[in-house]
Amino acid sequence: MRLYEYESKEILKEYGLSISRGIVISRDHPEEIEQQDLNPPLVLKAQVPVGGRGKAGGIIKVKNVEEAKRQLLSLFDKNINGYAVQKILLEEEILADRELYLSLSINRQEKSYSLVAGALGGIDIEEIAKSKPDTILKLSISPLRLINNFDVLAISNHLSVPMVRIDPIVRQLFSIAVELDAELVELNPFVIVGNTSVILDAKIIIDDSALFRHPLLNELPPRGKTKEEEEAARIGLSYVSLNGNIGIIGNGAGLTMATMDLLQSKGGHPADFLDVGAGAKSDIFRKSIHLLMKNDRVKVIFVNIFGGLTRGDEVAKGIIEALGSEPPKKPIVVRLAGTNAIEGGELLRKNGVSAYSSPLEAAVSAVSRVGGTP
Amino acid sequence: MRLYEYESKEILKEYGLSISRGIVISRDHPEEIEQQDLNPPLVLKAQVPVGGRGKAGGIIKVKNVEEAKRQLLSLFDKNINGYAVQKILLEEEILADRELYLSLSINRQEKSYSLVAGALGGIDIEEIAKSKPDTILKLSISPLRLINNFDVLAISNHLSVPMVRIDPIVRQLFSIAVELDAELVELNPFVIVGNTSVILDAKIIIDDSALFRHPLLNELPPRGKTKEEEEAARIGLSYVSLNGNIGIIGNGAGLTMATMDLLQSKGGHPADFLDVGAGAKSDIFRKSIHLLMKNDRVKVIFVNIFGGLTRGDEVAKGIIEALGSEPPKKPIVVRLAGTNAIEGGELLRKNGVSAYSSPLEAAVSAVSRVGGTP
Amino acid sequence: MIILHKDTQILVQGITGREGTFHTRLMMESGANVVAGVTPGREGSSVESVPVYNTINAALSKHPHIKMSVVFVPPAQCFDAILEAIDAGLQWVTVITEGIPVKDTLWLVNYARYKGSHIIGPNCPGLISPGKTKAGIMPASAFFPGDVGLISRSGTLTYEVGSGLKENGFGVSTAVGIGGDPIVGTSLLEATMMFEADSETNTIVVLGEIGGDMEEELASAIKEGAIMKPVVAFMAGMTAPPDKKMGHAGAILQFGASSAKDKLELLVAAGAHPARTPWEIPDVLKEITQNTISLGK
Amino acid sequence: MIILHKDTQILVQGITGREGTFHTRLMMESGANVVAGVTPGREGSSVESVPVYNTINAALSKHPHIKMSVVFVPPAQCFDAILEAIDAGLQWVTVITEGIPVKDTLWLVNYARYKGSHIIGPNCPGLISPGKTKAGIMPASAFFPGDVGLISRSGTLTYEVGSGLKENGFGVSTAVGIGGDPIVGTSLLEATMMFEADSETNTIVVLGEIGGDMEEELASAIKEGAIMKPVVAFMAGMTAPPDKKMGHAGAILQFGASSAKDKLELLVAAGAHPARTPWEIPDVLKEITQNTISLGK
Repeated sequence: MRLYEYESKEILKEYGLSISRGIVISRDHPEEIEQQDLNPPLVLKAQVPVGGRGKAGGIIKVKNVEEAKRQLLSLFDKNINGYAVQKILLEEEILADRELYLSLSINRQEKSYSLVAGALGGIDIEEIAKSKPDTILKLSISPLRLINNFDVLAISNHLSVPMVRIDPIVRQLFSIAVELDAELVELNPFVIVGNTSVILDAKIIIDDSALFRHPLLNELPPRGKTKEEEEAARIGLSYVSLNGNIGIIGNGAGLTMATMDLLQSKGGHPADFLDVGAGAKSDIFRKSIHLLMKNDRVKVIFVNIFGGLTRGDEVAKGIIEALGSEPPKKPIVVRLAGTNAIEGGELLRKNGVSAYSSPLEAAVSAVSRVGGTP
Repeated sequence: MRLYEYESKEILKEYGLSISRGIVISRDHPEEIEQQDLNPPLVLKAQVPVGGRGKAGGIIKVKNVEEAKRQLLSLFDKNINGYAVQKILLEEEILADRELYLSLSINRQEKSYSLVAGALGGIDIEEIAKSKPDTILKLSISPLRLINNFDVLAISNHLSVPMVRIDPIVRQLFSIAVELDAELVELNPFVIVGNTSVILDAKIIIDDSALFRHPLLNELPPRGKTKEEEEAARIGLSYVSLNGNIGIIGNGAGLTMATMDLLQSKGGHPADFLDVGAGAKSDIFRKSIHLLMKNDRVKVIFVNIFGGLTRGDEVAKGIIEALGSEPPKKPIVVRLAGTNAIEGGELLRKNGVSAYSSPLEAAVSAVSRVGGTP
Repeated sequence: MIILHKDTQILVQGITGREGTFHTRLMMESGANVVAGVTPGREGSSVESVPVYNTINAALSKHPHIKMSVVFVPPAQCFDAILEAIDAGLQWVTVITEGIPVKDTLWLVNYARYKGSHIIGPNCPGLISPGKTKAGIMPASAFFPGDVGLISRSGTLTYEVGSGLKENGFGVSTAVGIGGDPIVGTSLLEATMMFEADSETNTIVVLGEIGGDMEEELASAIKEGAIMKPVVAFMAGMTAPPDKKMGHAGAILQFGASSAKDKLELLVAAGAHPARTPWEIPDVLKEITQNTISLGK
Repeated sequence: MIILHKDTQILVQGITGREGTFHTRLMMESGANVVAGVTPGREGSSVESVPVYNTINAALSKHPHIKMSVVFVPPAQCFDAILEAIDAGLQWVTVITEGIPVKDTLWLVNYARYKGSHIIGPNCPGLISPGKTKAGIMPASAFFPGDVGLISRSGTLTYEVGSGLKENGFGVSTAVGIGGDPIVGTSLLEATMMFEADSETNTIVVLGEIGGDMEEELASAIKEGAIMKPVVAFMAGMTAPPDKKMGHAGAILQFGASSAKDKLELLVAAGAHPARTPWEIPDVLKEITQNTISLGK
């Protein structure tokens, strides 16, 4: 789960790090801006769980409070890279000669933590890593150990920031990552102003699998891009919105992705990725069908199941329950194989739904229903 | 550094573990017993940094306070395995059906921590390990990890003590060992009384090399067996009292031990082990000679130096400074080899001290001076 | 076959749980030599006539030849369970559980290396050597014995492909699911190297997906000549959008990482045979087999 | 010779300290190829014309072939310094420093194993291959080149024995001090095995002492035939009282552990040749050499 900037900064503050002064204003209560006691110049920052908001107009610098009030409402009206703006962070603008970068993340390749320091902060680190690799220092740190002096020293040397200034930041970065199960803690940028370092922007991504250990974080609302994503998250489905018009339900992430790829290769356009997981019962299928039925973008529903733990008869039961006595609002194409596929297929046919055993035939059928050219 | 029982128990209490109620009474202030508000029966325990005090009469059970007062002074007069009794711990006696054993120590062989649980506590663990090995469970725990549930479960099963009761003890044992750099934390015995576990006796040995990290422990007075040992500790020498009459000064632990062995093989009896360490200057030799001069048990002093970092001229200078203008109260036999041995030997001879280059000849000479038969 | 022999002694952690009990029965039906189970507090009972112990060490004292543990315990208890298996000296720990915090896996995978133990998974279906043995949850009916080594980052897709092979007359020596998490104990390359060394495996099928760079690592090894057997590769997620987790915690196309298309192209450039969909794999294998036969003539 | 070759590149940690500077000079005078030093904050300076860097990685970027670090930093900084050397991928870390907390060493020795690095010491004099190279503080004048492999838990005693060998016409291939602490990175057995495999070593001299059970481990290996070269053994501490640390943190005769006498008897029973004092060792070697010659006839 990617935390919003203001949530990330609250955590940094709890860990004793300095952040810019500011207040958070909700979409529904723009009058909250009246409570500010900040010193101009100020900056308005749209709180969206996605990168590149600066380029998308999500950051607005203002000279005074009056200007901030004017810009506030127009920023709430914007759509930033697909996300509506629910909250805006109004902060004092901090000017510094040098903007620096620091992050701690999990390195899949080396099976370690990666501590990355960049002498040029404030911009996309991957781009800098390509264009000016010398400005980036990457340390690989085994999870069996903690941060040590020599790590901090290497960063101090690389960024030309005294040990005493950088040491607490590096150590707290590590503490946050370990204690909160963060996949990424990124400070970009942070600046050195006199004797203190101030973090201007921060991004924390918490491991979804570890949320059970962090009740406060676990209670934060889901932050999907679309209404369906938020609803799917509440049902507990693994769901991603896509731009096409064929709704997909699969079991297993690999099979569901392969189904997307298959549809595309037959000229279709997936409207979603929906993985019911292993051993799903009929109620999960019923809810999944309901979700796609409600989605106006979806013109046909394609269910592709290879039964292992998942039983074909449960798939069929769920579909039949979802359809109810009414004729289906949208065509449903089902492909069943594996455990109890035959029983499931018969059950479906009795209820007027045809089931394929070949995924290719099923895919061609689904694409043809939306007028695609297979 | 081996902590006294009452010091160890203070630490256990800080870590939230239950110990018997009691007070500590100093040798110089036996009236401190008046401050007690304990419930009889009671037990008086001599605080000595050595095992086997029970057999040596260091533990006295009493029915009431009057009896405790009577026994207190007689216990202060005792010598427990070579140690004078400086403090006595007066405690409420706790009776329980089963006495249990638990310890955490550093396992040299496996390069790990050893967690040992014994179903028969209160007695010498090594003896039990030989006579009733089935009552002992020994777990080897890598220093790269912490105590986990399965470790505690194994101990819970072995001791037939519920997880909830044993879990805090095992985890705190580990915390104490790691946080205080303990070589050994031993609870022997602890008992289960109703819903709580109470530790009746405890022994903690702190790694001498780690005392710099623990200022409070580092300030505790040295706890040598003899006056010389305490004085040597203050000078910073590596010194052990022995029962013989030939005082030994060597450089390097191995060479000094080998010198002891050599003297013994020639019929002599070492009065001490004194290792000046590597690269000692003249003042260390001067202080070492002074220490042995003051020791009435020492009849002859044998200095055996192979110079590497240690220079023969520094050895000679130290000896000459120690002797001063007076003729030596005790004969000194010196063997010098290695760095600047020739210079040192000449310097000594000029000042009337003969220096050998052969350690065997020197040893024979030293033994003959105390009337030994080489 | 790789990793297990027909008679390798297997232990099941979490054997008294619903999944543990169910799959212990299926594993034994598939030939697995399950000799012990572990569930704390349940020592003395038995599941499918397999004795249950409180701890792995207690199980080992009765069954000293256990080589692998199969872990079915819930995510929150997995750290403890896997560490127990590693510290008990088991050579293999196959972790079926999905949803283990990645921090736990990261630590355990490194600790296992230090202890000389190997983790398969987590979030994986385990492995099956059809007709011989099985450790995990793969449906035995989807596989037929043969000479194809099958490696996958995904569970259901493995069954789908195994089943497709079977329908087309191909069998597998071993099918192994390495797991869908960001950090897994056994990589695609490590599994491929085991098949390369296995005398009963003649071709290798790799089912990769977006996320991480195990496929890139495999491509480098093929390019360097470390793998001489023919490799057929399919990459799931050609149409996956960036920065979204596609079901698997590890299936996420991040900025700077290779897309499924990039991965497949790298593998093909290194000499692997591409399959555009999982259902094409039997055809690709037929082509390879024919070429091999005609070369053999 | 073991561990180092004549030209092995060596780095000195704590090179700008008094001991570090002094011994860097002596090491180089003994042939050591010291190519870099590390002292945080002193990058850009040089010691005995050896360039100084802030970190080991900085040194490695200029001198990528460094194989060993020799550590002269104070005990409180050693944990950091040794960990840095291990994580930088150095194969050997020779730790001269005395007084490192045993908890630190315990952790580091295990971590080194996981990283594939080897610690010698701590609290050791390092090693010397006379006339070729030296890493540590052994006085070069005490040793002469030859075919005796010398292993010791004690510094000064090593010089004493080396000197005695030299006076009696014996030289050493390598003399290595493994350190006097309770936990050391390289055991007596590990050092002995290296000499066993070394073509330039014909006999092995082991200077053991009370404390721990490295000598027992060595005796078992000799008994099992893992060491075929003649081993001469001396054990210091025959007259040491129980439960007292004899200078070395690790030299303590604890209840239940073997005495020096026990250790020597075990080694002799396994086939080693005993020396009752360090000064007898040349005589024992002469006897072995004569027997070998007469057998050779």
